[in-house]
Amino acid sequence: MLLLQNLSNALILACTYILMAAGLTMVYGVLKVLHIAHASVYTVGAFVGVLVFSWLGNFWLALAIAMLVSGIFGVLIYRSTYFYLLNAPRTVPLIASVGMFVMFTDLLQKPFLMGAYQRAFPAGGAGLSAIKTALFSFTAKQVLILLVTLILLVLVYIILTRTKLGLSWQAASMDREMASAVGINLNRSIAANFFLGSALAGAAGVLVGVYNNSVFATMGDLPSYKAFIIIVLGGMGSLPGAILASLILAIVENFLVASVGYVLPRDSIAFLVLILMLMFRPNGLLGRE
Amino acid sequence: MSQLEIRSVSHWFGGLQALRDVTFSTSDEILGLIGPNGAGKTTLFNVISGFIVPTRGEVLLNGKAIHRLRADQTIRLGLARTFQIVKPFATLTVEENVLAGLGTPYYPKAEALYKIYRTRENLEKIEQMLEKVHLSEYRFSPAAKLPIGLQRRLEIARALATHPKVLLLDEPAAGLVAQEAEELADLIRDLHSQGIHIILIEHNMRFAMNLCQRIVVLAQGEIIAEGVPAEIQNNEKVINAYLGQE
Amino acid sequence: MKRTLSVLFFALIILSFIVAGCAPQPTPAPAPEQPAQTEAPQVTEAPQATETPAAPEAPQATEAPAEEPAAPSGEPIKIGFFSPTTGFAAADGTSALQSAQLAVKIINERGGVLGRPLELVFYDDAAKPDQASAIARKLIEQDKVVAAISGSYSGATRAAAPIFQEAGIPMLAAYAIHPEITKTGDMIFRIGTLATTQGRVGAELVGNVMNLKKVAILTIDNDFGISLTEGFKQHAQEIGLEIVLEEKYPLGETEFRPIIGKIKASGAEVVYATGYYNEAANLVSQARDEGLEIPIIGQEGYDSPKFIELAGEAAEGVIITTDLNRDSERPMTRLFLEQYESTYGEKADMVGASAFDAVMVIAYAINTAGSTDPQAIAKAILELKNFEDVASGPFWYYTPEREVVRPISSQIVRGGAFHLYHEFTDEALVKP
Amino acid sequence: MSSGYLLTILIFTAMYISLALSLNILTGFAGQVSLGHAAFLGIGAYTSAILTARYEYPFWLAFLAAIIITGIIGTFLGLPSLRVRHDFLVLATMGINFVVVSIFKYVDFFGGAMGLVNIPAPTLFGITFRGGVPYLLLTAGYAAFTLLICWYLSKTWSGLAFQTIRNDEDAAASLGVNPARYKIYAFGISAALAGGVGSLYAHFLGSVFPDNFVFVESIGIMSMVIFGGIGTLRGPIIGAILLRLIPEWLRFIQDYRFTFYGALLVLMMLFQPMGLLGNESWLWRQLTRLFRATSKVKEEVQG
Repeated sequence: MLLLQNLSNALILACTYILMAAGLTMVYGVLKVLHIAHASVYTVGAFVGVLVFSWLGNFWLALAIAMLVSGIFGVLIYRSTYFYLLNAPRTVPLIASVGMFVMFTDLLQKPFLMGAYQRAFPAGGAGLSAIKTALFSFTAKQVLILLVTLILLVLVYIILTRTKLGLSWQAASMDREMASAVGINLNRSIAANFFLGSALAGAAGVLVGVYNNSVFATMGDLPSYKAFIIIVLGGMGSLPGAILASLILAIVENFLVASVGYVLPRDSIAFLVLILMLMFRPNGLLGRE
Repeated sequence: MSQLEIRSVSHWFGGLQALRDVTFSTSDEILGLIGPNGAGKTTLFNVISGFIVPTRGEVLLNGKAIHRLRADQTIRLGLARTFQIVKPFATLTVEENVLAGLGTPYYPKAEALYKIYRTRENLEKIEQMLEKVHLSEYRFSPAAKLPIGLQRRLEIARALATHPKVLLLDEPAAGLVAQEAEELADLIRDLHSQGIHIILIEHNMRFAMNLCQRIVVLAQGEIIAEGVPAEIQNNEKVINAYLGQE
Repeated sequence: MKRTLSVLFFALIILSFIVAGCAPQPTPAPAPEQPAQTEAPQVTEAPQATETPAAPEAPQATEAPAEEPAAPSGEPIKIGFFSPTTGFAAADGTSALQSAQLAVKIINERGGVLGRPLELVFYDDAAKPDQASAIARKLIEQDKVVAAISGSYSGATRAAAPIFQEAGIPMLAAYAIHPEITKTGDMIFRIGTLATTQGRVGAELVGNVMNLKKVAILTIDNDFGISLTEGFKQHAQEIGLEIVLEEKYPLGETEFRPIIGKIKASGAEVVYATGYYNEAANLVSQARDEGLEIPIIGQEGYDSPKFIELAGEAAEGVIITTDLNRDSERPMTRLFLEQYESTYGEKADMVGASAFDAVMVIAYAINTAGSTDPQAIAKAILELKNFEDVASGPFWYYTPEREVVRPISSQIVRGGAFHLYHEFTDEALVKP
Repeated sequence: MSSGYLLTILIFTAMYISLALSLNILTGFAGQVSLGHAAFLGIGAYTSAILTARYEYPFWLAFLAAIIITGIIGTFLGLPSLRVRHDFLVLATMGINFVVVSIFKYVDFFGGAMGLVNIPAPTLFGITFRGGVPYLLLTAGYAAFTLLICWYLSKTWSGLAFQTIRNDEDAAASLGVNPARYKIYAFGISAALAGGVGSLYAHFLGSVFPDNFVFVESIGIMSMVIFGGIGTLRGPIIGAILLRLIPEWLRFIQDYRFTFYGALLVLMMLFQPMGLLGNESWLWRQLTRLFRATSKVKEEVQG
């Protein structure tokens, strides 16, 4: 009874993780950059979502516009920085990314943007209804998270495996030079990758904002590192791996807290799992050799 | 005086067998290791130099088993090597690259933490070595700025600085023009005459045939032929192996 | 087009930065959005308008004359102020700063202090101790402040306190609750109620007001939560409460469902949950979602209109202990709540009230002492009695340990607003 | 001029110079990118704080203990570097930072969230170093000591060995450098030096809290190293000085200084990825050219 309820809650928590990490794992797969500013895209998505929602009152429209804006924002980030740093040592784009994250978080916190305070995102379940069974219940919000996550994942799966674009990303993730040698327009391909990955980050921001009913400028602090734990656990760049890692992490965190309580904060537990796995299975759960 | 024995060495990468029961021995000569792509030549080098522990079999240097030693241990027995894809220390100067080779005896000791490496004595040694490989004029340039051919020579100089008894050269002539290859061959002969036992992997047939005293041919992880260059040139198995690849 | 795009991009950012820089700095124009969702009947009764000046009946209130105050003139009297207006703690830092600025404005409208205008010298410390210690020196040496207020968290406040102590400048910690802060020395005072005291009041509320017995305690993993729980458990033992579950959770936690399951299984009749409004909003919403209907008791960390905004319906019925009685008819409380909302377009919170009161206390002390001598100011604060000119008052008196003694109220959320639930005036209980 | 304020800024700048130099041993010399350096600062601070405030050991003993204990713990925390490289190591060190901070916070021995307070001011030879000039001398002295260690280390065989594993671990191993041994050396030395700063930090502030050592601090230290010029000795020093002082100069824009700071990092990486004074940086080339020109002129004059 309690077990199933815990499991269903963990599933939704996993969905929020999947959303945070899915875009990042795509971007990492192709660019191999520790894109910490991804968390800024997530925050921008949530912010745009809550703005549009408060103007128009329509959640789905808010979600779509938020994804569009964060997609464009992501491409701008790519074109303005990473584009020039592809061949630099790994620390260079990393520090640039940190710089962007610091800058955007600080700017977003200003009164003319998000301000210092948290904002409610009262979209509720966006018209969906709760599921109540004898064994467990999903609130309307949880149904919303689950549904949107599934839809987005199916969409991404189709794009990744059934379109030329998806195949070009796969090629680029194996070997960028080879990919361009076989006639892939690398720039367009990476920009499209960033657009989709960032749109997913925006969707994550919106959904987590709705789920916790709060949107604020520093909300990106959590995904700035949590999303990395997940994509490493999953084997960097592997989407199925990230999904599996999200599920495992959510279940471990949830059950550890439910059984023994907070020995350490959930994020530290996640990092411990990460370190142990790096020591004993350095390529991730589903990583390639 | 050195003798290297490879005894029934087999190695698997996952399900893929890279070496099958390879056995041969070599002492004080210029030995060529040839074979088509994917024959397992570099894997064998990695086994000998301690980068890979073979799944089965053993490697003996002067009668001492070395196949369980790490790379940084085999070098101290006098087994130096170069790499097929050159690995110069890109941010260091040519001089520093070679100096790094002089440190071999110090690295495992606590002395390394306080002994200064840039001594007059060491710098003189470096000067001689750079002259030997004709790199003196590049002494102070960063290794990354050298053209590939010079980087290969730099790697040889770096390996020589460790005072090796056996020198493993992985495709030393790759990417060199004829003139450069000729100079390289002279250098190798010269090293051999100074008592260094040389084993080299080579893709360039003519280069190998001219230089080597004996040749071992690998194909698909197995030794298919062994002998002096003249024998190998006319060995049917060898011809087939190369033709099959083409 | 070598890097033109990137330059363009950053030019855009710098531009927005310049545009923003031109805007009057920390005080935003009243937010353009309509205050639609904030229901009007927030103020329950007593249309006590802003026009009423100071509290006339207060026995020892400021000498602020009831009639026309003369405009302050002369050299301004400087008070130092630091709070985090950037970084993760920006929400609290901004509330504190805005409230302190409001207090200064009100004081200057009433003729200032000793006939001179009051000036707030502000620096952002980003809630970092290294910044706070440098700022403390800057305030003392460069700005020559006569007193200072920390509108920051415990770590930063604790780092600044010894510097003020050594320089002999009084410092008031607005809402930082680490018990060690005031132990630094005789120049360091506190406005907020010590967390252990508030924890005791929490236990009293549960055991003797609500008459419940089985408690589950949730402790947020910082000095605030730990001190609260310590006080709560101490008094709980005295009055015979049964603690059926005790859990610690991290600051910023958003997922309380696993713990809620444990609370349900524990047979608790009430939850005493320490934390701040964002954790609390998630906690109560998730508790109600998961069907946990027992009362949830919070503290001043919840005391922000944001709590009600974020938790929505789930906030209904939540009871907190706090220094700020929003139903109070005391003029200064009304003045603060109303002016804050009309000036900043947001409703005031507890953190703001503490910073506001800190300015009020210093202004009073300077007036009473009749000088800006730091020693005299400190002495005047210690001797203050039944002080009414504060939002979270009245301040009965300061203990020799420089902690304030005053009634503590508990508030319940009803109809989307905090209302008085019970007032604790037993001196033995509310004295630290 | 407010001397105490300036001194406080300088004292922290000196501490961050030592921190940046110590991280530079690990990241600049040995090539192990770590985003967990604040953990070592924290371990040093806690060691010293516990020994003096709780067990009443004298400062100098606690200071030495902070260096040694942090060095030992750093050696162990460096173990992941033997298994993982590059981005994975970055994340592992980030994780170490989180775990160390949460241990400070959740284990009562370390004072938990209440932190450790009443850490006495250092006394050495009967002199009490409370704030001001004496403390600046102490921290500047330590910065000089760190610089000396770094400089000397870069001249030794181990310094050369660090350079080789940063460039290519296989090639290093082929010369007899055991990469594992040298990574552990780098972690140990780097951590020990950071631990000393931790002790100075704790005794200066008089109190330590777990939140003083969070991951964001590690990013700050790494930014200093890279901003100034990674792998050189001058780089981390200049980086620490500028990145500590720029936000103070920028106080006039108060709330916007982190926007500026972030933008500065990005622009730096875009246009001067080797850092302000890195070996290949524009400024360093100009300076060396200038230097060469003047020395040539001198030669001519003398000749």
